[in-house]
Amino acid sequence: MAITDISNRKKFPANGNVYLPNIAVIEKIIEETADTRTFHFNFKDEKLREQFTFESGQFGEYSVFGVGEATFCISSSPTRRDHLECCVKRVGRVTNAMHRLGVGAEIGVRGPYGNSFPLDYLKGKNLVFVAGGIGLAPLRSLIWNVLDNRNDYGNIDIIYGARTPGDLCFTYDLDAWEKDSSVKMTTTIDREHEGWSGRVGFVPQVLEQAAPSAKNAAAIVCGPPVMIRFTFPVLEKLGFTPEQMITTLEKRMKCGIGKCGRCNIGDLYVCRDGPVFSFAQIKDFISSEY
Amino acid sequence: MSQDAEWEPKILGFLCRWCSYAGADLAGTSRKKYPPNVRIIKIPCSGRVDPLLILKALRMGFDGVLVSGCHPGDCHYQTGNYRARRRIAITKKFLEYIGVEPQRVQASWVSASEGDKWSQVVADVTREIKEIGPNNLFADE
Amino acid sequence: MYRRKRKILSGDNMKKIKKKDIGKLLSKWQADFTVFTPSRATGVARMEEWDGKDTDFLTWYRNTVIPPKNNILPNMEAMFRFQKDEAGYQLEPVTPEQKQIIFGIRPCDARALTIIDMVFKDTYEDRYYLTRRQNTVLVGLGCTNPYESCFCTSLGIHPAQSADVDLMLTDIGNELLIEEITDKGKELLGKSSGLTDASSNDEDSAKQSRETAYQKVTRKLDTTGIADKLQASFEDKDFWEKVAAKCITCGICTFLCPTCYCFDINDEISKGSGARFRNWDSCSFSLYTKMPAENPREEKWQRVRQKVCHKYEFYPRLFDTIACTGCGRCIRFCPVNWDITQTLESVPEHSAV
Amino acid sequence: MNDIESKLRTEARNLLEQGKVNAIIGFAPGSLKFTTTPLITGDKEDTDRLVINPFIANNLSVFLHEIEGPVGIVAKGCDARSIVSLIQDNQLAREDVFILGIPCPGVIDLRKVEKLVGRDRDEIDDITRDNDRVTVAVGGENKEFSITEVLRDDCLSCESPAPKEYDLLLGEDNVVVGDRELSRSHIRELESLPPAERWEFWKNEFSRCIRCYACRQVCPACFCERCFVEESEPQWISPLPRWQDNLVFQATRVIHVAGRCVDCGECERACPVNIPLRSLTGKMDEIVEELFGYKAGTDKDAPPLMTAYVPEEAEDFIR
Repeated sequence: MAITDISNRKKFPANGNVYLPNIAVIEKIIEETADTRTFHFNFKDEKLREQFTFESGQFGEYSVFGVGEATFCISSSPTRRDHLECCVKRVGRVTNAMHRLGVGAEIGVRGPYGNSFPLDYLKGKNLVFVAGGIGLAPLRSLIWNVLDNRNDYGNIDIIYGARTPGDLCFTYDLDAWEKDSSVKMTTTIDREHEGWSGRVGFVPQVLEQAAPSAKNAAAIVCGPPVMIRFTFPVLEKLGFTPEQMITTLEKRMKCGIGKCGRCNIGDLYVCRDGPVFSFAQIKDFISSEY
Repeated sequence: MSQDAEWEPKILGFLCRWCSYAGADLAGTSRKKYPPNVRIIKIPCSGRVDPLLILKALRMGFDGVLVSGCHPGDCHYQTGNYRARRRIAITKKFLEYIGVEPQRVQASWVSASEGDKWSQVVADVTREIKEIGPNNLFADE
Repeated sequence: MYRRKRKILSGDNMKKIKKKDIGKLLSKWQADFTVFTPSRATGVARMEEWDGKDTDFLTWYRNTVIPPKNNILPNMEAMFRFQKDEAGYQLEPVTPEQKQIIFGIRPCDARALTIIDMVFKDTYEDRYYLTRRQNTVLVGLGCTNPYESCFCTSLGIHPAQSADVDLMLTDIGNELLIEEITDKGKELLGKSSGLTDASSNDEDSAKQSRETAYQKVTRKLDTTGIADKLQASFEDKDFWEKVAAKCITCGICTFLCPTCYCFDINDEISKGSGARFRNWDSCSFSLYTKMPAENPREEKWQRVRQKVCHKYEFYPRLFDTIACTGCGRCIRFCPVNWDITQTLESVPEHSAV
Repeated sequence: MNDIESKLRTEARNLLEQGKVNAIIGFAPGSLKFTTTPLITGDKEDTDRLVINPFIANNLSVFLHEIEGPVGIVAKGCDARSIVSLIQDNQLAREDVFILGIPCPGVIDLRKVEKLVGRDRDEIDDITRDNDRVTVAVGGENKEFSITEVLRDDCLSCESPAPKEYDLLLGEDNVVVGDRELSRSHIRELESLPPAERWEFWKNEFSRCIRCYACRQVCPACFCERCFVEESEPQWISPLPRWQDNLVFQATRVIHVAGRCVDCGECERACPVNIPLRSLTGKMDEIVEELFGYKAGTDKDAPPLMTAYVPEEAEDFIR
């Protein structure tokens, strides 16, 4: 599996100038947590709306004109074409500006960029999704993608955690997956919290207890770097090979297309060669630059 | 140009909340008449005024900046206005050296009871800045 | 090592021009092009629009401080303008249309453009860079007096020969010998005046002049196996900390580097309309990779490592060429005399990974 | 090898051997002609590479915050003033630094030499100094200059070439070879211009600024963990290298280091595009001295300029 193969990469379908965003309109805003919102949006140009395709795991560059651009994954599933979604945590200049926007506001969107989760490789396998906090956003695209093609995959385990109940994103999805008998859903929070009767414990620990089998399985991991760092050893203990562990990385990006230079880990550019990597590809770098 | 006659300076005022802001408030409630050219930003203390704020205001195109705080000895935080005094002194001198008209950087001590003084300060500052004309320092030809 | 095949030119199409006629030639070219020449008019040596008179640079010019990449990838350029009206945002791309000649570019800096072409062509074409590049004719001028900090010959570059330009000039005393390197150069030559045919004597003196220049580049760097050595030393924190100790993490080496192409993207707005720009950025700055919660290159040794490895390990792996041309600017202008050749020579031998 | 140099090597070695310092910061020979390079080392063998010559340009105190003390540092007069200033600002504890004071005879300004002989530094064969005369050998010819023609401007106006604050002074407190007026002549020249022309001058100068931030990075007084130019919420100045923002950056920087700037001149030397930054910092030093009688880096027990006040201070500019 060559996750970083860029030869068949889908290119931005518009106007030949990769830096020129397309205008999209915000259609709905969901308050996920105190500092995180999901934006539902659609391209203004009807034709583009139809032409635009992407795959789970890809990302876009989002503009608030006059403020700048920021990178977010597309958190909706390509199997649900009604609109696109991105999930934005308020952390800086552009994300603050995004949060100031209301329904009907226009943003710029470039993309889709980057590679995607290797569906061909995942098909027929048991899937273990491990996510923390806003790290569920990219996995969510894949989870819905998989659920919409449920017969193509084996067992599905989802382990999702956040610091507090208030930090859990996509609770409407969590409810839906909870109810889905074909999914084994585990939600956890880091520490005891008033009013929380569910699972308590850090994601890697909960994963270790859940102990999903590595046989014919793949683990897809996304969350804060510290969670990812502790999750890989647990997966290794459970018998997952580095090739069976897949993650999607976050780096500071500007161009999204391998030019501006900042998102590299060694000679891999997260925007161009990723953001989806197998642990086998990044394990040499994981201690120092990741 | 005829526009010049109509031109009114835009002045940014940084007013300490304890004295000058209250003084300006008093000027308002006692219906003093004075020019409307100063846009006011309330700050906790004149000691809060980083020279960067003054430069930023000029860069943004304000024609002048006015920092106003409590009289010496009256600072709510004991020494904030003394520190402001040093900062404004060097900023003013330095900006003058690089070619900024000294009138563009102004300072005053106005207490909470000095509504009259506030209206006078604003009138004087506005007049002085009007005399030197618009801030074209950062304009690109 | 990356090399371009040199076109073999037969002697009889070689031309030459008297140095005193260069002004006339540049004037002629100005009819069709914006002509850039080395200039100190702004207070620092760089490629500036020719003023129509001054050809003094033929005597003082060794190389510019600001590399000619600035004329293809400017330190600040507008990418598009935007405006908001009742119908929403309207975007208007800015296209670099100016046809330009860079007169006097050195072989190292011309190679640098060939090198960074690769990244701007890769996967997604960068219209801004590539359009400027297509609209630019490079007229190379061979070095006669390389700096003490130059080490181009160690990177397979000849200080007075180049296949990376369109026309190549060689100093033969009172005249400059002109070689056609590309069709673009040939076309430009067709629009030229004041040229005479070069004799075989001229070619001999050109050869001599080139040879002398080559010998003058005395700083040497052995690049054999450097990528593998760097890879093996990547995790050698002690080494990198030692190498980075005196670095003050300013942006001089990267901004003045002819192959450093990294950029930032920023918006400017006033009263509802504005523009998006890109401007040079540097891996020396900690903000460059800073994310809200983490920074993969927070420490300066990590940033120094990135700079060195990008040029001598990552770029060769991606594009089969070292992203350094030995122009020596990073050594010459470094406030602490951080010397990349010393760093590369001191990379420890680790067993291969 | 001169006396001071050999003494320095012995002392530096002793400090490391006796465990009195974790590291030595000094100068080693540079890789280019007439340059030295900072040497930061904990290895006593490296002390044999320490040099003292007329090209010890860097203000080494800029490295102090990076190394866990105690650290031995080679300090010229200006470097020692920076150290004092850092102590005043609580950036450094006196006991964490062992100052190896160098009575500095002045540092030669290579840009001045280049200008005088019309050649680049690497084309010059030799520069030798004999008291007040400097001989530059270039193209088989010896050119003689007076020391005041080739010393850095900041050296010309230096009032304490030998450190006042030190743990060990290597050599005699030397005579000041100064020409304060000469070193400030550019400032006087600018002051004689009308305001609009002064502004025009700086506008032109900052039009070529590339925002490499070398001026800030070489400056020991610029010790903020995060500089205002890097703030993004709010963004105080545009990251684009426009002359307007370049000028606001530099003007603010100069004001921010008022009372901390010891006139080491490093910002100007580091600037790759030749902006005469010392004509800004030097003026600020004058302002500070004129208004408050304050000289940066001269009294480690004095409060920093901007935290102090005298109630009766002049305030004729305040309404």
